[in-house]
Amino acid sequence: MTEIIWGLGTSHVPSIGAAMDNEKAQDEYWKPLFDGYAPAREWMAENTPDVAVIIYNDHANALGLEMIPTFAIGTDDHFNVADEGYGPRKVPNVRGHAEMSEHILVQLVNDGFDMTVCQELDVDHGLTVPLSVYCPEPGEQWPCQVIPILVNVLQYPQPTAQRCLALGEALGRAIRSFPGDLKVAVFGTGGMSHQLSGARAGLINEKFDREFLRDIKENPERLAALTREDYIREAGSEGLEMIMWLIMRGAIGDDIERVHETYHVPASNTAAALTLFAPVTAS
Amino acid sequence: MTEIIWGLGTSHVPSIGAAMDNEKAQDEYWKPLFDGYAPAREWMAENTPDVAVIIYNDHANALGLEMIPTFAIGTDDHFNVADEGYGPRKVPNVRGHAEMSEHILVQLVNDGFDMTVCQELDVDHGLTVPLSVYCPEPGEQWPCQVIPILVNVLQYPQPTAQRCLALGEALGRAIRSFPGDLKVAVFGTGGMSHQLSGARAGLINEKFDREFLRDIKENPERLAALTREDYIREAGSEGLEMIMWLIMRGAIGDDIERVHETYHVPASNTAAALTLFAPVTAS
Amino acid sequence: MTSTTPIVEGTYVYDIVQSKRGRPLNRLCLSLKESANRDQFVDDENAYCDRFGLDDDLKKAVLERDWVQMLDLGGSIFYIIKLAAIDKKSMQDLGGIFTGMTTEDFIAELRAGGRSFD
Amino acid sequence: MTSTTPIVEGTYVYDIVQSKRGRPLNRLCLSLKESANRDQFVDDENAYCDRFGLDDDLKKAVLERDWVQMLDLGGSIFYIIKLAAIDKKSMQDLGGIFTGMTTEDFIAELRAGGRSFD
Ligand SMILES: [Fe+3]
Ligand SMILES: [Fe+3]
Repeated sequence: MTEIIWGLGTSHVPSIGAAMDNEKAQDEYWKPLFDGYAPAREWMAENTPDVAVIIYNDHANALGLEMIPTFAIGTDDHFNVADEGYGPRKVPNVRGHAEMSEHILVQLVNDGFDMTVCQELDVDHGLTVPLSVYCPEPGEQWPCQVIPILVNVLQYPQPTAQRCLALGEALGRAIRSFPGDLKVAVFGTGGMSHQLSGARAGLINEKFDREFLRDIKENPERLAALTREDYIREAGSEGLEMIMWLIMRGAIGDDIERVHETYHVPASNTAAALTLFAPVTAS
Repeated sequence: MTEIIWGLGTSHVPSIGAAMDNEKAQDEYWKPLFDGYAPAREWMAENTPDVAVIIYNDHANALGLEMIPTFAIGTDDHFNVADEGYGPRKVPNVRGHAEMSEHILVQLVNDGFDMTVCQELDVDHGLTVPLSVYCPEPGEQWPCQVIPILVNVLQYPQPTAQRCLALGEALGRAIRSFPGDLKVAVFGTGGMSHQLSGARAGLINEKFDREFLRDIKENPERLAALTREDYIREAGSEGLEMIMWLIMRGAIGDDIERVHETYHVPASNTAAALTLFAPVTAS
Repeated sequence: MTSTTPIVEGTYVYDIVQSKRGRPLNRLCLSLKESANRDQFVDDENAYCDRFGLDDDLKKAVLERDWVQMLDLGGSIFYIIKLAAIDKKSMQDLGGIFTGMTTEDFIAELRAGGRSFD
Repeated sequence: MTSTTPIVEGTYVYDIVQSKRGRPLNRLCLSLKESANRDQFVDDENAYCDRFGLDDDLKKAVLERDWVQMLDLGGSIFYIIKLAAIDKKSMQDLGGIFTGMTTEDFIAELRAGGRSFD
């Protein structure tokens, strides 16, 4: 049986990627963030998935505003790293898993999720930074195949937090029903609190973030009941991205333990965090 | 209160449009089809909506295969008639209703439908032929504004018939909750049975079609319970389009009467039909 | 292969596996919406196929107008019809080809109520 | 107007009304992903704006680098940042502009834990 071996919630700030790409991870500014990642990285390096399902949003690099899907899935077996305007990040392109993505697509549609199918997709920092958080030095090739799932967080009306949690639950069922015995990791990316524009630019709300970090494990239903307006008011217009963590949480399920957590302010304009969950193995 | 004043189920075969555009409606071949439309057209001409919500599918004219939404809504206030390869049909371009489409979008997303938003859209025969079925001679301007709702019927996995009926019910709630007192018509388009390619090309299944026409009023739940495979096997690979009629049926609700029905074989490769429903007014 | 795509005899059930196989062909056909592209295609079909990255099998099917093969290789009928239009072929002409009939016989069967497969 | 878009003070809640207003600007900004386009833009900003159909208000905002006005007119921050990159402006530079601070002060506030709005 295919199993989900861990779930990672992580910010996907571009400057985290840039810091790694430019070997600044040991700089005074960045060291505390990367030191915070270290225990999770060690644990993940010992628990390597065959496939990573990465829930993220595109930032005007693959999708234009003429057509915005609420939820989309990339079904190709290859995804190029997007050129975000400065040339692509110097990381390997991404290998997909066409069979598993088709399986997930069909199961999700059968479960009443109205997925958009992306047969061609360039993946931006929203996906590649979390991959680098997992695996800072991939060499020639990322250590796992990847299935991208995209969420509209940029344009109102975004999906509700409740809908994201429900999608995650269906995603978990879909992954576990894939024939074979693959090991899968699920990434929920984005956040924490931040706002890039407007008079509240620079907003960071540590209290909200810490409660979110607690409840993403203990009480996801509380987080799912928050409205889009709640997220925007408390966590900033871009902090709303955190709804994507609920998809990961829905997929991995309730019977989990927290392997590691770290919180850091700021990663450029953003509160950055990481939380790593693993299923509690029956004893 | 905004109300739904009628629901129309109609085929959207390109040659029906071409017959009208080339003034062949009185030809021996086409006359029976258009004679069948006449009573419905007269009734609709006396019951004119402000807005038509038209559920249809694009036929490789606006959307490519790189990105296929399950359900999409056009939110612009203007839609050009697509050039399908021979120059656009000589019919007026289509006026949208930006406020109502935004309202419907938000309500549907809040109701857990994962809509894709199309802010720019050329509309093809799937939408304009049904408009011509309603209004054969629009002159300079169509007599109503239009909100396009697109459904993936071309590529498996299409939404299930059950999901289409549920979308229709949510769509009905969304329309009726729009402030003001507009009159809205809902069009479900596509079908009847037909198959364009493969060894079964030319398939027409009158028995299935007639039962569908009966049950779209009497027993939509039976039609919603049919699988995609049932539709493809019975009605042909393109006959599956009939699931779009269930969205119209869900929107208009159960308390309806049949104003008119007609069935004609063939409109080029397709069994063609029309059915017109109106709400039963409380007496 | 774990595809759950329904199998219906005599029928292409177009899915993402087919769609991926036929991407270059469908992209080429979509481009034929524009008359300038149609002219370029007619002018040098071979070069036009190369421009869209058709592999040898797809290119052969296009150049030989092997409509069945195009579908077998992931062409979508809604795309392929745009290529047929260049040859002034109708959907009924293709229907005849798919079923091994003349166009006239195919149309006659449609007018007689369509083809039945009970 | 029946929009249900949440209103949060000091915050752009980007919705389809905003998006429609800013379409030409956002389309222009997206094109700047490609370096050939960046060169053309730098070469003749005015002509480049015309090519993307910017109306007078949008064009003025671009030519004058009025970042607040761009957002007010429906620019999306994720698109506008691609224009800022041409001027070698960072998100922190823009943050300073949006909040009426120097870049240095804006960064200092972030490093001190970010700006709080309880
Ligand atoms: Fe992001
Ligand atoms: Fe159709």
